[in-house]
Amino acid sequence: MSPIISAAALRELIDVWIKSGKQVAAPVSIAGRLLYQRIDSSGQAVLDSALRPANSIKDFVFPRHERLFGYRIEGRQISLTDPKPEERDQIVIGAKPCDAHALPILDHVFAWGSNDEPYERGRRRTAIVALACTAHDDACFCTSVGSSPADETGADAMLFDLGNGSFELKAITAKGRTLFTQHAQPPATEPRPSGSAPAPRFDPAKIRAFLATQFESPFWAEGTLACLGCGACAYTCPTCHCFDIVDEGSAAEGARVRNWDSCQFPLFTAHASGHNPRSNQAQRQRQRMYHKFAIYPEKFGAILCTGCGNCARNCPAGLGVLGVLEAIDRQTIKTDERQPVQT
Amino acid sequence: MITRLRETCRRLLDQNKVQVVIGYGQRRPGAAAHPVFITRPEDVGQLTWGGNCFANLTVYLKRKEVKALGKAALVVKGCDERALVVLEKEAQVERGDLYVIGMACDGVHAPKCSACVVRTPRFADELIGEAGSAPGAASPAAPDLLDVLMAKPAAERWAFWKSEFSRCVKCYACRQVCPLCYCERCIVDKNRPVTIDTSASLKGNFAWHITRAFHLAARCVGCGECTRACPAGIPVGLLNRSLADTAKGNFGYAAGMDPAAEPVFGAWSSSDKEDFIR
Amino acid sequence: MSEAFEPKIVAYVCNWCTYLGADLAGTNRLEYPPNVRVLRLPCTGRIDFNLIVKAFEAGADAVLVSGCHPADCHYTSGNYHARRRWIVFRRLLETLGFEMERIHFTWISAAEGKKWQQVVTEITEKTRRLGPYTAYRDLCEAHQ
Amino acid sequence: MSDNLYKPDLMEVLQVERQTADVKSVRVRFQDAARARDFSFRVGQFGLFSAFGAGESTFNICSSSTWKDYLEFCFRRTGRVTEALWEIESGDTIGFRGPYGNGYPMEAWEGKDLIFIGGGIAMPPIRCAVWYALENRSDYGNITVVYGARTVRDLTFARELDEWSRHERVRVVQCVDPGGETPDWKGEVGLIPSVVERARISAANAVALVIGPPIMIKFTLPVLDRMGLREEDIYTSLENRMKCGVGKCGRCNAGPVYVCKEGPVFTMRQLRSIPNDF
Repeated sequence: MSPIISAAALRELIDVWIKSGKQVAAPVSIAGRLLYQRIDSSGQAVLDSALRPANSIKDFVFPRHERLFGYRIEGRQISLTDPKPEERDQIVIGAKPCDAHALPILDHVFAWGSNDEPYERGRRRTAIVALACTAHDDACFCTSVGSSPADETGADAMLFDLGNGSFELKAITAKGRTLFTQHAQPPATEPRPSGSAPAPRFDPAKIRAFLATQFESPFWAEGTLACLGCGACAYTCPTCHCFDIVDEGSAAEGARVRNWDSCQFPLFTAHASGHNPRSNQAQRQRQRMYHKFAIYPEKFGAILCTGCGNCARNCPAGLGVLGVLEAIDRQTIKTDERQPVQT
Repeated sequence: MITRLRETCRRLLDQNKVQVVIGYGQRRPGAAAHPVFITRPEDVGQLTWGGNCFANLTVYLKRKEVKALGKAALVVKGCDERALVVLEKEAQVERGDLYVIGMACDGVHAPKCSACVVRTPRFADELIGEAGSAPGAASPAAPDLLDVLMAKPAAERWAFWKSEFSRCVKCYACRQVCPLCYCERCIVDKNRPVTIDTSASLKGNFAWHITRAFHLAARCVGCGECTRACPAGIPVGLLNRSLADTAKGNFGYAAGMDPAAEPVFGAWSSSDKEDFIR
Repeated sequence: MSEAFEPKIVAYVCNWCTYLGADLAGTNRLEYPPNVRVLRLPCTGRIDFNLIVKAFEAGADAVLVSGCHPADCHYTSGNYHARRRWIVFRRLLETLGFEMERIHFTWISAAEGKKWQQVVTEITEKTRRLGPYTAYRDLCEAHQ
Repeated sequence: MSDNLYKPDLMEVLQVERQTADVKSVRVRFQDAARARDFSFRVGQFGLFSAFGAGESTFNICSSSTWKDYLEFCFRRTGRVTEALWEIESGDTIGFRGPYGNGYPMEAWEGKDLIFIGGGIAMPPIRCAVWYALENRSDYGNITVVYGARTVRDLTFARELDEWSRHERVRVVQCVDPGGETPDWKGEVGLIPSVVERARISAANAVALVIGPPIMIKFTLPVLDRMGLREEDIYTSLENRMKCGVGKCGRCNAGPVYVCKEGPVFTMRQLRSIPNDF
């Protein structure tokens, strides 16, 4: 049996972490909207197992804007400097299981062939304390992608809201155990409230079958018309990780930086020649669905989606990945539309 | 109203007056309405209308994927229709290529509704319904955020925006959802030269939001979609509103209200104020 | 910071009036502070607001925008158009909480070398009193 | 070496050669002698070349891997980075990351005739393989190079083309589009597919490397088919937009294939099995 920790003790502990110089992030309520943010006091943290932030925790390990190195130009000579690495320990408290789960999924690509050092450092210095969900909303679909409201994947420790002002605390990794060494309290006697799992929203097998055969389907044009081509889905998605690399600064000095990018933007794949392999939104939406549900699973054995539903929640056109998946689920695959299975 | 809407759209599609109807649909009870694109008369049952139809569908007039479908019938609220007036004025829309279905509106539970000035579309090809006598505002009158902000000292306003823009991730939802942000290639996507840092740094974010607001200055019709779309909850539309106030106060101009009015930046007057110029 | 602060002032001026006014100040040997960096554009109508933003991004402590007096524009109405835009742009800066005392607009004709001298001197002195524009600089140096 | 994947090596520019009105080739060497000594690559691989302050771009390493003291790359002036690279002179410093990608299977091609077909700016990625084959001459059979450009002035590496043709068992067929010839032009006039057909190249024991605009490749493939070349013996190199070069940034994939890591070199047979997404 895991120990319990009262909400008050947990907040004290958060403040201890902050005082000891650790960076701490948590869901914070901003103008009525819940967002993961860095906090400087435990009072800012909203540890509510029924609420889902509108962004994701990836910003803390794979920031939206990051310096790769600095450059300085003096005449014909150039010197490069590594950025001062952020080595402080970081704790994300109150992460949703669908956010925590995203990190081990992302590890695959950032370690594929070569190690992405900034990402790896972000992972190394960060501990994730996840809070199991007790409620879901209309956009949640973790159960449709093989996860659940109490999924422990990616979490260093899990909190289960006992509904009486205390949490059951389950340390999962060594990193998680270290965080809570001082708080090994009496084991929980009450049963954990079971999370309310969202009902399946689509049939994953059908999605797989559709993607395997329907690359050229007219569905992509018809089903994605509402998409306005913004990056709200990608930037709030815990697993979307595409990025851009640009130089910023003056002619004398500056930095090469990496910024989040989105496959939904037309310029993402535009060649210098003017050719663009994905010149319309249907092709870009198709890429997104294939990347998440066909390409990534084929390459790394994991769906690039944790069912958090942020894509649907944040889509100004009411679409999101979920909307497209549901539309695919409603499709009937006509045999005459079948394409040869890709090898 | 919904029946009449569907009948109208069925007729338009049946008679091939239009090839697509851009309207609202609803997937589940209680959910916000979402855009639908009806191309077959038998699908008009998907169309809906009600207080959950927030989106300003005029934004789709700029999408090449939608343009490719052919002549469109567009469902608009009175507030959305103002964007249409601006688009026409700016030669982005050929009114004859469009069939406008105006919906008399009793409000869509959005903060903007409290200041609604056009509850009944004025230029529609077909008007459906009559606006009720109930006030447009569905939400209780809250203190106006812009008034509150402008009453603060400059340093506090600066701190406010710094905090707000620190959350901007540069997803450009504010741009994409705006019917009047129709540039073929946005200035932030141009890199020769780089005018605005593409980074979601404070520097890049300020430059972006200043540019976005000013490019919409005296053009924005206040549909509020930018604020609604922002996943970080930044009230970006406040900046546009502030500039609309200035356009009104200085030049008596309200974007999208009077099709005959000369756009603020398309004209000048020798009597424009210059108390700030020495 | 104890060292005397020398403000950096960027002046965007039009080619036909203010630039010549500044030139006249020079040929008349009118002394004015060297803190101002003059950037010449064809017309105030061409002075895009992004240029003003860029100046502050690059570390300007104040910006001066100056061109032909009303009715004097080489292109007939460039300055009138500019004036309208400034009215609205100033409101944007006010809404953002910008330090408005750091942005200046003037009309200076080709004959007003003296006015150029006065304006630049006064702006320099005023900016010196205000100190560096740290609010904008902090923004540009912040790494989230 | 730095463990920072994205930090380039600094390279000294040794020589810049203007190839055409908008194409230059550049020879560079590692500033770090140890890095220069340890560096090796396969022909057909690419690198990311930086002009600091402007950014980095992907170019094939167009020198042969048998040349040890320097690297060469070639670019057309089209965007922000290439505008900046256009200004560099010998003695300047640029950045290089690489080598990336799979390269050509030069070992597997041993004992075969080599047919190189390139259009326009596609010469650099062919040039490296031609030089490699010439420097390992006994390993390969007949070498045929068919290279075309719009006009005579658009032909890159013109001097080298003449030099190659003086080698034994090497045939160079140069062509320009109709209208692109000069009065003293001795090469062919016509589009690449028809020039290839007219050239009557023996394909009995050959592999072909075809690089150029998609339209050129599309019309050349049927010719190669008629010549008897199998799809698995026809190679090309894709030029998808890349940022990271190391399979992470997510933009260069064609279906499940990441061009930067699993390409850029593919056989036509491989290409046929991946979705048309490039």
